[in-house]
Amino acid sequence: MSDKAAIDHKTWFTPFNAISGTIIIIGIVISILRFTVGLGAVTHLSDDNPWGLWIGFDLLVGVALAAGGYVTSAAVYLFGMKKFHSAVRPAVLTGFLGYSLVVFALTYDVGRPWRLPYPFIMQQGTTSLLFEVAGCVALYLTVLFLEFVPAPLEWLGFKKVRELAVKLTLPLTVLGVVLSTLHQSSLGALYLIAPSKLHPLWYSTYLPVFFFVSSIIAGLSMVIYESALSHHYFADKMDAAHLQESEGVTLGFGKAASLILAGYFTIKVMGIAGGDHWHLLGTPYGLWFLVEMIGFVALPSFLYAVGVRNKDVTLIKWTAAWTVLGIVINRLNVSLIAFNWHLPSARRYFPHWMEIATSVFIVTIGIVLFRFIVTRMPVFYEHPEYKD
Amino acid sequence: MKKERYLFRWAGIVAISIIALLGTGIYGLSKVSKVSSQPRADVIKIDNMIAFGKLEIAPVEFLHEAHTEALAKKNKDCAACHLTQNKRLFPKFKRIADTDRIKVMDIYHKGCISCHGEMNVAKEKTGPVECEGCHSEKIQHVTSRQPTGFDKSLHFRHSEAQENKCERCHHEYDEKTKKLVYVKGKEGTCRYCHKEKTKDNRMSMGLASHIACIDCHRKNISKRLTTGPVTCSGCHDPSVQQKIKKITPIPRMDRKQPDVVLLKKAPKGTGVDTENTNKMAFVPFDHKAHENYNDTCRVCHHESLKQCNECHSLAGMNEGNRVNLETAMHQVDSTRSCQGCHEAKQKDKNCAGCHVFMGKERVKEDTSCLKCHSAPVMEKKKSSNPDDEKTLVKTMLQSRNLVPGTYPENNIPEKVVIKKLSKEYDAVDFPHRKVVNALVGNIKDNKLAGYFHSQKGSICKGCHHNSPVSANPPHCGNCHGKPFDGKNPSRPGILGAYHQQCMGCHKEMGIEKPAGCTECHKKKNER
Amino acid sequence: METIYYTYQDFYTHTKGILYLLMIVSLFGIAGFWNFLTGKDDDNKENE
Amino acid sequence: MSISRRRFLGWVGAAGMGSVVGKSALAAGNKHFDGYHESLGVLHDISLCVGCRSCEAACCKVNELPVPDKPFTDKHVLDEERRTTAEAYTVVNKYGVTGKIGPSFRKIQCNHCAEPACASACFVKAFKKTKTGAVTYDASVCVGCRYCMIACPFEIPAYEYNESFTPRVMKCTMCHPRITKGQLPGCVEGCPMEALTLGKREDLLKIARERIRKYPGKYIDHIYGETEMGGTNWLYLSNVPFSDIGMREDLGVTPAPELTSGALSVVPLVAGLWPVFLMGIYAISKRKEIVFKEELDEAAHSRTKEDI
Repeated sequence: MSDKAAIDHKTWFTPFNAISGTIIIIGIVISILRFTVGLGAVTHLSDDNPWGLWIGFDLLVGVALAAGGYVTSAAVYLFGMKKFHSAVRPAVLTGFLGYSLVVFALTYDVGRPWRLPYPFIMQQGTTSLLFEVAGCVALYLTVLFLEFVPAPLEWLGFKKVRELAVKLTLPLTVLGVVLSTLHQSSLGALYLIAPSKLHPLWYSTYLPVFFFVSSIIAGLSMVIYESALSHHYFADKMDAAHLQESEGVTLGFGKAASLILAGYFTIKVMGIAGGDHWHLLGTPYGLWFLVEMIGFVALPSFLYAVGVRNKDVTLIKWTAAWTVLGIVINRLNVSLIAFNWHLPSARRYFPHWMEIATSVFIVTIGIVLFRFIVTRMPVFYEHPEYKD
Repeated sequence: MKKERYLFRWAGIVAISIIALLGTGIYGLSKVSKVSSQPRADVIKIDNMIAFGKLEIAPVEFLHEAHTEALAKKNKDCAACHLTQNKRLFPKFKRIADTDRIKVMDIYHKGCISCHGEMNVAKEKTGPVECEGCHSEKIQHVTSRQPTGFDKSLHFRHSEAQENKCERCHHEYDEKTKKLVYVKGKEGTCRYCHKEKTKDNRMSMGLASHIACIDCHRKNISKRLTTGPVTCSGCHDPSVQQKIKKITPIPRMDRKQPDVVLLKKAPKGTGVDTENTNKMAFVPFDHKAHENYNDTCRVCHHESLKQCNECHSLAGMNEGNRVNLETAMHQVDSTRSCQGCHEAKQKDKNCAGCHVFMGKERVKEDTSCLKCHSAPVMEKKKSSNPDDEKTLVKTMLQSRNLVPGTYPENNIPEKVVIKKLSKEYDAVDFPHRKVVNALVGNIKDNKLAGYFHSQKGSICKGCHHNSPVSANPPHCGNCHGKPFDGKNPSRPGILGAYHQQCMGCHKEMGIEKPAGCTECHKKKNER
Repeated sequence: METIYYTYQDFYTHTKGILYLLMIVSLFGIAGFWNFLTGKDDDNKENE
Repeated sequence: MSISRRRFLGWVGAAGMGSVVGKSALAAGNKHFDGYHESLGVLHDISLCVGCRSCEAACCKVNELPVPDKPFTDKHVLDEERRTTAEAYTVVNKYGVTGKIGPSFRKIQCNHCAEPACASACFVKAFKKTKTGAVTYDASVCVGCRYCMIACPFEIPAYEYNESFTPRVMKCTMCHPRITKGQLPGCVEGCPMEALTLGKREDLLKIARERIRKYPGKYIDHIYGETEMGGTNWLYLSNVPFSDIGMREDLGVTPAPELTSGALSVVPLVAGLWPVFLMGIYAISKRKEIVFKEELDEAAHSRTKEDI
């Protein structure tokens, strides 16, 4: 991607625009198909596999990877780690975009998207974990919007409104952490109702805890990973403070991620012990579980530690990418790979190419929006008029 | 700094190797282990070490005949692997007893590996010498080994060949002399002493039979006499078992057993039954006939071949495992009791059609009791001659009517038209007389069935159940009026009653026709 | 107005409904209480 | 508008303080719920089923479902294992069971759980356990999230994937409209073998036990559905092991709502205590900051003094 050309506004035809444009056009065509012909035309969803890639990736992975917002704002505003302040806005922006796209993706997946507010206005299915997820995601999206809103307000120059929004920072941060704790864990708890369908190595009564703890890891790793990418592509947008703090953020977050990964590994082992599933480790599913546990939990924990001890920022950045991949694998394992494991292979699910294309389309929209916003609004730098 | 980099390199190597190992593990698991498809009877699992505690390594799958054949080629015989004790070949490998863990293990390892090694040196085809070659978790051969039995036919052939010298096989253990002795007239089954597992000085059935049978057969072979098998498959291969010659009819085994017996509680004075409350009529029993129905005496008697009432008293006693006489004779789920065996016969194809529908109820007043309990109580006549008793029983048994009873042909409706169901389908022309004749024909040579169905109309009860026996039973619809009758929840409606009865009976009797709805009744709109 | 619940599901729906309302109330309540609790801290600081 | 308003008011009303106090006796933590008494169910005697597919035909007719390409009299359909779909609320499958002559047949449909997983999972309360015993579905509120299909341990609900604007979840209703009118469910009425018996669940259990007792050795001594997933209103009696006819015996006896109740019960705790905890941390970190600043000031102060 050649960004300089794009940023210069000299020509619209750049490789980035060409690729993203193509993806978006394909996405729009599929969207039309989806909303006119129905889910059956564009997905491989079936009665046995009611949830496919759009839930497994767009919802579960999307929400986990957008956890950077609450993790960073909590660290800075609640735990008093002021040295990470410059990381807050990019993280909150990613969170906000991430959640918006999750909701956007949901409109594709649910049968009658215009009824999405029904759980709140028509009948409240309060015993459903999904009700809780829906409520928290809706509220948290609002919270993220309010947390991010100072940036566009600064850009647009609405001083007074901005003042009001900034005053809300503390309660919003607290509310954000509460809501995130609830829905990140509840996404895992969604599967608690199906012990007969999810492979016992992944099913555990600790599932909500696993999901919550791994969401912190995902948030931390995403912030590191994203800052690495931003430094590569948007370095010219960053102010001195941001550039200066960046290494500290990477090291600090790497340290936290390493520690939490170790804790996550421990509770996962306890999950196996609790269910007495040791004997399953020798089965093919067990080996796959070990790949996830050793390759994507234990290994990154160790690599982060090595990176932090050596102050090796490059290693930490690569480890962050690896960890993010691990989170993706974990969420797909729970939702697709180890789900319905008892069914014969003919009745198992594999996504339709149009499902994959839609997911790519949504991710692309996210990148384009992110680029649009960071090239215009004060995200990587402090607005000169609003320096404290 | 250097140290750190070193650490990092190692971590990378370890991680990559773990992932690679797991990958190959998955690949390995996906390969299905090869199992030789041909089942054989000589697969022996050598897991003797289990006697000394948990196995440390997988047991060995040993093909006995592969070894006998290989040894035969080298002009070696059983003695190459088996020791002799009391001039008889001992089945265990190169030892008489399992002394201790290390010793037994050494015997196997030395015995097997040395021979395989020698043959390897001689460049001959031979077995493995490394651990995994023998100790494998995977099952490589499917076993077809089936336990073998000594049925009446085989017994007769053996006693004929042994010139009726029972002592050649039968023996008893004399506690005083601590020797095996033979007592004429007290021959029992081997299993009386030889149980499943060796205990004290009693060999297990497996050990005893392998010592006794194979040794005798081998001696006969050396004398060039015709004799029984000495290889595994000779006795244990199911297809070979089929080919064992059967004698028909088998002459009666003679152990001075009675022809007829009057089944009753133990007589007074034997100390078995103290109470004197037996009011039930005694049961005349055709012992000779029942010998023919069964393959071994053990089917009814336990191993000891004692009389029933020696162990089963009216109250139950320890010798009889506290099973009282009534239970011993009537226990339905036992293969030894009279009723258990007779009820099992109802599962025969010719009987199941009707009997499958008959629930097991404890009926208090039923004439069927008297079918067996027909002899008068003779307790009072203390001085009665046992021969009188025998004559009485014989006459009673001979006077039994063993022919199923039916109504005269013209009293049985030839055709019944079932119209009740003609909503979607036409009425059914039910060939009533044909069905009755088929049912009667099925059991006319069956003495047991004949005796229990000798009353006119009892065979009708197969379909016309729950109403008194009569030449004019009520219509089905009289009872099966409506489906899902809340007051009689287990009584089906007319639709269910017909379909359950007709189709259930056909299925149980293995009658394949009619197949499908339209073979009984045509669909209305299909005309 | 006494309602008898025959199924755990119905009973649970009922109690959860109340709990969700209580949760909203508690969030605002705690925020308010925090203000009440720390309200004078800032005054002190300013007074110093 | 009026509907949503009424519903909203209903919700608030139910949560009113008066009702909280009034119901406290019923809300005891260890209360045991027996389900609706006198609720109806169906007993399926698998030993009687002959695989004629009359139930499928009857179900299709009474529920006005689309008629399949292959007629219901076509027995070749039974050669492959099927499941319920949006076009078929019930299907019959054929199973070969070792040690038994001839095939066994099993009818599949919604089991109408006493504590339905679908109802527990639905976030708009579209599923409801009615007092007749049937679990009904209300398409007018359904959003189409399909969590019910994830939740159902019996893999029953199906979805109209090819419907673009009004997709519905489709499943057997136990012919709820018919049984409330006193009629038999379509399949029960259509079964020529009367392998299906409609009755009160309590009675059906008695009948099933009676049959097991009366025909020793014929039936497996277990009534499937008596305890599975907390019990179902559709019960099964079989002469072959349930696992041989594709019925899962590893579902356990825990009712579905209890599987998630543990996780859900933590939600109010998090909402109640998390803010307190977080504000506490904030206060501590702020206090540290102030102390740090004061020390810094003091140091600077003393330094200036020294300088002087």
